[in-house]
Amino acid sequence: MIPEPWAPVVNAVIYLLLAPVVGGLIAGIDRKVTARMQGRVGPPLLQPFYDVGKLFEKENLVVTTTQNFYVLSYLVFMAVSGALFFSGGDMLLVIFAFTLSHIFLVLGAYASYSPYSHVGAERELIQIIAYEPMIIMTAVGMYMVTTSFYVGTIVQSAIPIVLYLPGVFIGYLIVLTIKLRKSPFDLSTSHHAHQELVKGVTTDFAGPNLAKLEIAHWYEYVFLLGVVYLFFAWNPLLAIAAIIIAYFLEILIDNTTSRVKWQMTLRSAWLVAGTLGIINLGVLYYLRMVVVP
Amino acid sequence: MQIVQLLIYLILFPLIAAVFLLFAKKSVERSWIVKISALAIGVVSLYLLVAGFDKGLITYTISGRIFDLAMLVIELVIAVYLLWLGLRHRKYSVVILVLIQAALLLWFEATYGHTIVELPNNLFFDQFSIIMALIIGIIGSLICVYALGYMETYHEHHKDIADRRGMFFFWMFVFLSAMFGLVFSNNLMWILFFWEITTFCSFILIGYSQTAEATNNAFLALAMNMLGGVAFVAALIYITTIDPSGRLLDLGALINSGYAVAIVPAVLICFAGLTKAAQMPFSSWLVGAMVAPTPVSALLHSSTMVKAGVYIIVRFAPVLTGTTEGMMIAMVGGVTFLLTSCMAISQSNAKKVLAYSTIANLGLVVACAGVGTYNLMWVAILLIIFHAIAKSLLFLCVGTVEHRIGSRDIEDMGGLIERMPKLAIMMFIGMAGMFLAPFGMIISKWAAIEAFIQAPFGLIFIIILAFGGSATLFFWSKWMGKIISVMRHQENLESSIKSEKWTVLWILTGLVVVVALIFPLISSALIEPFIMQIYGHTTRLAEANITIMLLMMGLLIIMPFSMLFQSKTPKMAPPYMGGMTTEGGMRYTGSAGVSRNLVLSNYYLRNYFGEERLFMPGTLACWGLILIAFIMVVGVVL
Amino acid sequence: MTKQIIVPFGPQHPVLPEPIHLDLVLEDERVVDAIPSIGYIHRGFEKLVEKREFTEYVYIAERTCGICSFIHGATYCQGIEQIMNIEVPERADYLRTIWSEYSRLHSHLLWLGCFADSFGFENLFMAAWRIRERILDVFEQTTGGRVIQGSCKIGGVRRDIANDKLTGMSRDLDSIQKEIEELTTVFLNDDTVRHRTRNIGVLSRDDAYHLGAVGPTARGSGVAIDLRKTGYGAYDRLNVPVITDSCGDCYSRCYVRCKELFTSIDLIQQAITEIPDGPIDVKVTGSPNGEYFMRAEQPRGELVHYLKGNGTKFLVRSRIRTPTLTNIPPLVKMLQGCELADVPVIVLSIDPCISCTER
Amino acid sequence: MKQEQSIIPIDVGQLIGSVEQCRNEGYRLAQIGCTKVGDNSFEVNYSFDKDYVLRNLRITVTAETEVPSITGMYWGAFVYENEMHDLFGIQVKGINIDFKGTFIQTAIKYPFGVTVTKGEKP
Amino acid sequence: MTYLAKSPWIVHYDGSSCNGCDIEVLAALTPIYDVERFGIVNTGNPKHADIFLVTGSVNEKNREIVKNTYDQMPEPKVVVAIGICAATGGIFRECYNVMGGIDKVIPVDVYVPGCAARPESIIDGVVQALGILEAKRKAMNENAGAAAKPAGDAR
Amino acid sequence: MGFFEMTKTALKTVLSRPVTILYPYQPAKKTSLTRGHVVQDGSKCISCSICVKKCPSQAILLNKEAKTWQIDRFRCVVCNSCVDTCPTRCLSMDTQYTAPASVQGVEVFTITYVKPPKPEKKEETKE
Ligand code: SF4
Ligand code: SF4
Ligand code: SF4
Ligand code: SF4
Ligand code: SF4
Ligand code: SF4
Ligand code: SF4
Ligand code: SF4
Repeated sequence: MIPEPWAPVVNAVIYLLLAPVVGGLIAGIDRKVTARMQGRVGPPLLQPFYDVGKLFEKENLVVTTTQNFYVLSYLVFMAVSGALFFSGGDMLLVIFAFTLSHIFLVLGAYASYSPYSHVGAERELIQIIAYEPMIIMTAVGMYMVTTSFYVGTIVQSAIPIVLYLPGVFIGYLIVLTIKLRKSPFDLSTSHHAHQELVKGVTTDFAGPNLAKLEIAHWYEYVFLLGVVYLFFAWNPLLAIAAIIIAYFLEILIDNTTSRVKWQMTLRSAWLVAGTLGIINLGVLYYLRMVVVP
Repeated sequence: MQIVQLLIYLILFPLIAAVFLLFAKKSVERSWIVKISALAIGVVSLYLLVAGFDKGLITYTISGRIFDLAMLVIELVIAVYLLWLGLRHRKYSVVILVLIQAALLLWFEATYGHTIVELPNNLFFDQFSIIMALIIGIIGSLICVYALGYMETYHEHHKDIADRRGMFFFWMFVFLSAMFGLVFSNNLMWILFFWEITTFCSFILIGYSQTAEATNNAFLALAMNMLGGVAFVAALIYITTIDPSGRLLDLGALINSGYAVAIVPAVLICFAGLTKAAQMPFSSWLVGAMVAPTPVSALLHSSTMVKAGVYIIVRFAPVLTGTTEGMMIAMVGGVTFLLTSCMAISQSNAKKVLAYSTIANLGLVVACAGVGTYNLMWVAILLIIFHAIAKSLLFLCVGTVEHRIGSRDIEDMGGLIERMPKLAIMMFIGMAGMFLAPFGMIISKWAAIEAFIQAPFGLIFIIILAFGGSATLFFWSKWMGKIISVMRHQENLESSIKSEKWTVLWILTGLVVVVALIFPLISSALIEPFIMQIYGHTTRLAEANITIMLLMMGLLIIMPFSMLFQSKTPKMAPPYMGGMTTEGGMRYTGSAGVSRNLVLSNYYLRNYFGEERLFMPGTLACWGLILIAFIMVVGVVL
Repeated sequence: MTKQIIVPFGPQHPVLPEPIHLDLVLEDERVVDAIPSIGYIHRGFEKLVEKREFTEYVYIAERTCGICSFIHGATYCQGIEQIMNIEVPERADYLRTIWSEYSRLHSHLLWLGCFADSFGFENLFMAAWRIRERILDVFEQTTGGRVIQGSCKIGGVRRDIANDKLTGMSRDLDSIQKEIEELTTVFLNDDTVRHRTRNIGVLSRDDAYHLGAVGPTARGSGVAIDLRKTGYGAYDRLNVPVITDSCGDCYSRCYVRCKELFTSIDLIQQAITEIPDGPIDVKVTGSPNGEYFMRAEQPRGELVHYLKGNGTKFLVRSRIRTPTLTNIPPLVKMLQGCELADVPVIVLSIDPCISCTER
Repeated sequence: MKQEQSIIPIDVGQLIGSVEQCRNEGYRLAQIGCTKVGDNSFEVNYSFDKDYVLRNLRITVTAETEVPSITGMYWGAFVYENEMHDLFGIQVKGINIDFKGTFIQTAIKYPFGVTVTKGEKP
Repeated sequence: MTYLAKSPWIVHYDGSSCNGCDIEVLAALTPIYDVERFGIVNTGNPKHADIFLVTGSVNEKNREIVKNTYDQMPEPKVVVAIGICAATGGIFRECYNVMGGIDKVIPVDVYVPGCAARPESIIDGVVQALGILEAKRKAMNENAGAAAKPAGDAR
Repeated sequence: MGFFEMTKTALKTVLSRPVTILYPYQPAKKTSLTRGHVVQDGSKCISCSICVKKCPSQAILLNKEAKTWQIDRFRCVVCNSCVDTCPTRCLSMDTQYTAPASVQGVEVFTITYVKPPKPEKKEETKE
């Protein structure tokens, strides 16, 4: 399964080093494109890096020192889950580590006992439960197509996964919308001001802590888009194109919808998971279990 | 020492201790008896592990005609007592059930009493029994020790409740004895006997406070468990009608006798298991049982007695594998898991949350056992272990907190990290054990997904797991969030907690972590041989993944130390309040000049996940599934 | 057993560019209680009438609010003119009307933007404000100020608009109208927008009337009050349709404002066609003696300037009752039982202008 | 063009009755406003509108007079009545939502209770 | 290399302004002016902000709010008073409830005159504030290097 | 279909040029009427004080002895009132707004106007 013993480790290290750069660039492009969609010039491409640099220059203002711990854990486990993913690890394990990191974020928000963080944390949790089933189904779907949970194996499979998993792919795009904190699902925090929750989960983080959150987001972007890659893994060029298109689509959706409420988020995410996801997997399952043997 | 002696010792010793406790009037005496017996039981269970883990299945013969008789007598005495109680409290459903069961038993004894030959193997023992024995022996005795302190405070708080602690500990130890009996018995008649004893203990202990609510809930639990009991008796009758010699009353023999013979009793007994494990149509009794003192909830209603329900289903899993009946039972478990996980979201009573979570996890075990492939069995057993430890820790933590803050409502546990830091950390670990990687339950969930995907119709369960799992995530996280939120100006309430409680809590906390660390060892030493012996092949987790899990665990353990290396003391500021001035941390002057305290409660989403919404559909669905299973069985009979 | 969350909503809050405070009491996200608290902007400038001559007070009246500054100025002037029985030249009336309607355009566009922002539709906010800049350009070209125009005075207006400029404005409006059409389609037809506005903050017709709702808040509930119908300024010579809708929810209020954008454009076009040539002001002598309740239709509804003079240069009382003040009781009713996420939407749906509310 | 309006002076005692009559005739409350007209003497105008006709009930009170609240008939009147109290110091009895002097907080109490002439600071 | 000047995040509070200046602040965010070109983001949250934009004057009720908001901003931070109301109380200076400019409550670093201040003017003001922000950062670092002074005494 | 009503607009905008004025690299929007700041021509001021009286925010201070006319730009609401009322038209409105500053201050203009010798009117202007 693992050809050269060091390849996974190398991949993981490359991810750990490069993902923030790539993620930051993605964020920069995102802001630029968004601005253009609004008829604005927008910030410089490297703006996200300036922002994070700036935040590290600032004072670390906290409500409670435990926040630092949660934020650091969030960052570390986000990096770990991404590194696991890029080293070809078990998808399920990656997902669990991913969830773990988010729980730390939520806990960080809870820790401050502030009304806005608190509501943000609750909403973040609602978001997590909204996308979690779909993300597990994504892993399961990949397994059904490639008979492996290992990213390393999936990525080497010559099967055009997306053709087998169209429903799951659409479901995953919804997960992506939620995870990229894009409208209509930017419930718990948003990149824009003017939200009823101020900044939701991130309200009571400042300076370096906020910077760490931002870096964690970058790690997250790269990981999430890495999953998109898996769907098209049989053709790397196509996969890159798919990532670009998918991301552009996300920006477009962000710019053409209003934020929905949590009920709607939960309902639509579960509905998609419960219909498209299940039907897609069901058909596959049927084919695999009943037709093939 | 011979293993059989250990088994008998484990069954009888608690009984003896119980009798002593009944007569110990002073609390010092009681305290010593409990502690010493707990130690003795714990040590012997451990010794059993050392002595027996490599032995495989062993059976023993206890020449037991006299036992049988004694059992019958005790059962009848209990029946009479219950009849009397039932009539007194006008619980006619109980009366009817008692009558039916007693009638069936008597008729059974009359008809087959003479035809049944003495079974060669009354007692048996394999790795699964060791696991169960360890849970009962270690966790059970820890809880008993904990109960010493707990009951003392309990009676200080509730002056109106009659202090019947002697009786309390008596039944606790009787229960331990019955549990050991249950897991060591190979004779179905014996199993039934111990089964009924646990039901009875549970009934008595739920009703401990003798309030109206407690009594009602005790009767509810009794009625539902008796329903299972009736099914159990029916199974025995069916078995003996097939083979009047009663050779099939041997558990092992029955299981090995094949689908045609075993499926009917299997379904009946599994039905009994469902009632005991509080699966969906019967889930309400366990929720109601939360009125019992917390050690009871921890012992009977999460880590052991309800586990007897799934224990028996796991035992019968080989019969169920691949059958529609098995599928139906698994579905009951699945539906229960999904719905009770969701319902837990809507609860703010900590014990109810724990109860729902318990039901959910038992549901998962049932689902695994019902489908019954070898890797699912592996998962089922793993689940039983992890759940027992983490859940008993949580129950005991909640009990302790309740005594300090006078409430078992999660909303009142805000800022526990400030008020009771150590306890909060324990609860944190306990909860992490329930739903976070890389702790126990998530390992099981992971393995379950990987196992289900290879099982027939496993997809259904994966989907259930995906949705139910996320619901689990929600209610645990928000509770966790509650206890770790830092509200300033809180005083520490921890100092008055007794040292014996601390010991128990620390041990359990340690167990949660340690077992997650050494589970590969447990798996290879106990679970895998057991599965191997039944199925001929077994599961193993990939090495690489285990390493990664261990690394994550290591990280998790190190992370908190990062707090020691904060370079500068950061500047503190009050939370963002829209610019409002807060005094003393959490007060502010709001509209109309009213001074308000900041209150932050969790979400309960009652409109979506409330009991009112989900209970009925779940009950109907599960009755439907059970009915299908029964219809199939009737088909077999005819 | 209730599990409540208390959220001190505002006064410093990004969704509220102007400070008010709400003590939100939530269960999950459902608002069970929303008690407003105002007074963060109270300056007390009504009392400045005792220190400023009534002619200078125009500048203060204009600064009641930066959004429909012009209408405040004009209403004040008209009130004084009524007391002093000044007949304003017709061209001045028309110019006032044209500027008033531009104010309404600018205000409604601004509101649409803020409203879009309240439900997290940033692009729509940007789009609305993009169009709004074109209106502000007209203001700057004709009055020299973007938001505080300062072009009204007692007895007329301070600046004329050349006729060819008027034709240019008319042409410009045609293209603005197209952009507005595109914009309002999104507000009225987009599903995600409708999800956030339909059946949210419902105000029944009865409540709207008796709680004193005015402007689009009232008209969205089917109460046809539009003070332009009283015919001040040049409105008596123009055709003013009153837009109403009967649902009484946020969508209806949005609908009314969207449609009013078109009526405003239409009114300006009418006025530009009909405007007569002539002087733009008359000379004012003497001081006001008497009292008058001058009422006008602001973008947010009925505005009352109560003015009382005693024959000196200093008024006895200027009492400004602004639409938002009277829309607060309906707002309190609307907020009951909504969701947290709806709070900003509902609050904005009355188009609150706190600065004028508190003066 | 003059807008139709009338001012009807009434006694404090008649207030409730007259307001009730307005309500019954289908008037809506347009505003309540005070004016200081002399030392410790205030005019309070209750303005009602129906079909663009403004009817003003006027009572003249002192700061000590207890004015009954009309929130029983017009629920929304509380904003004006609180304002009346906070800015003028007029006591209003029985407001449904009584902010108890915190509706509008001012640096000086009842600022409109005093008259200032040009130049001097209040 | 300083990032502070490249990523000034703002929080805006409306003291007791007439809205004129507020909407101009908002307008500065919109396409025609687009202050995001300079990396300026309207965070709406003092804890994330570097620059505090205040419009309007301070009065009885909002001076606490202004102060709290300022206090919740992490150092280094600057205050820009927008419009003459925020500078001196402006045309409302003499009102009984107006205490005067923002500097009555918190230290102001840049005053942007105008009534209402034009968006261009606001941009100029913010740009000018960036220099001060940078100077404050230097001072802060030196302070931190020199002696562990209690935080928040930059005033 | 009510979904994605905005899509067309968004796509159109993304393909067209941004409307942003690149201030300060491009000049600010301005018109000939734009009210920027008041300037005084000291050579024409007759120290009549009308502007002082008519200024609604009392931004102007006239010191007849020192012969200075000063304006506080942090008080001036740029309302044009003084410009409108000045009898000698020595005040005018420049279209350039006042620059932001870190310290407030007043701007002082010296009055250089010398009264043309018209002996009879001398005393009255002083009042
Ligand atoms: S904490 Fe409350 S419920 Fe628990 S024992 Fe004490 S009084 Fe009873
Ligand atoms: S409501 Fe008042 S302040 Fe607001 S825009 Fe209208 S007139 Fe101006
Ligand atoms: S009913 Fe309401 S939520 Fe549903 S589509 Fe229509 S407007 Fe949207
Ligand atoms: S006319 Fe009004 S009330 Fe009727 S459906 Fe349309 S919006 Fe609703
Ligand atoms: S609603 Fe009020 S604060 Fe918001 S933009 Fe409009 S006028 Fe400004
Ligand atoms: S400076 Fe002028 S425009 Fe700005 S808030 Fe003050 S009065 Fe309004
Ligand atoms: S422009 Fe207006 S405020 Fe400024 S000095 Fe002249 S009169 Fe005064
Ligand atoms: S500037 Fe004009 S108005 Fe002012 S004092 Fe000089 S001449 Fe008179």
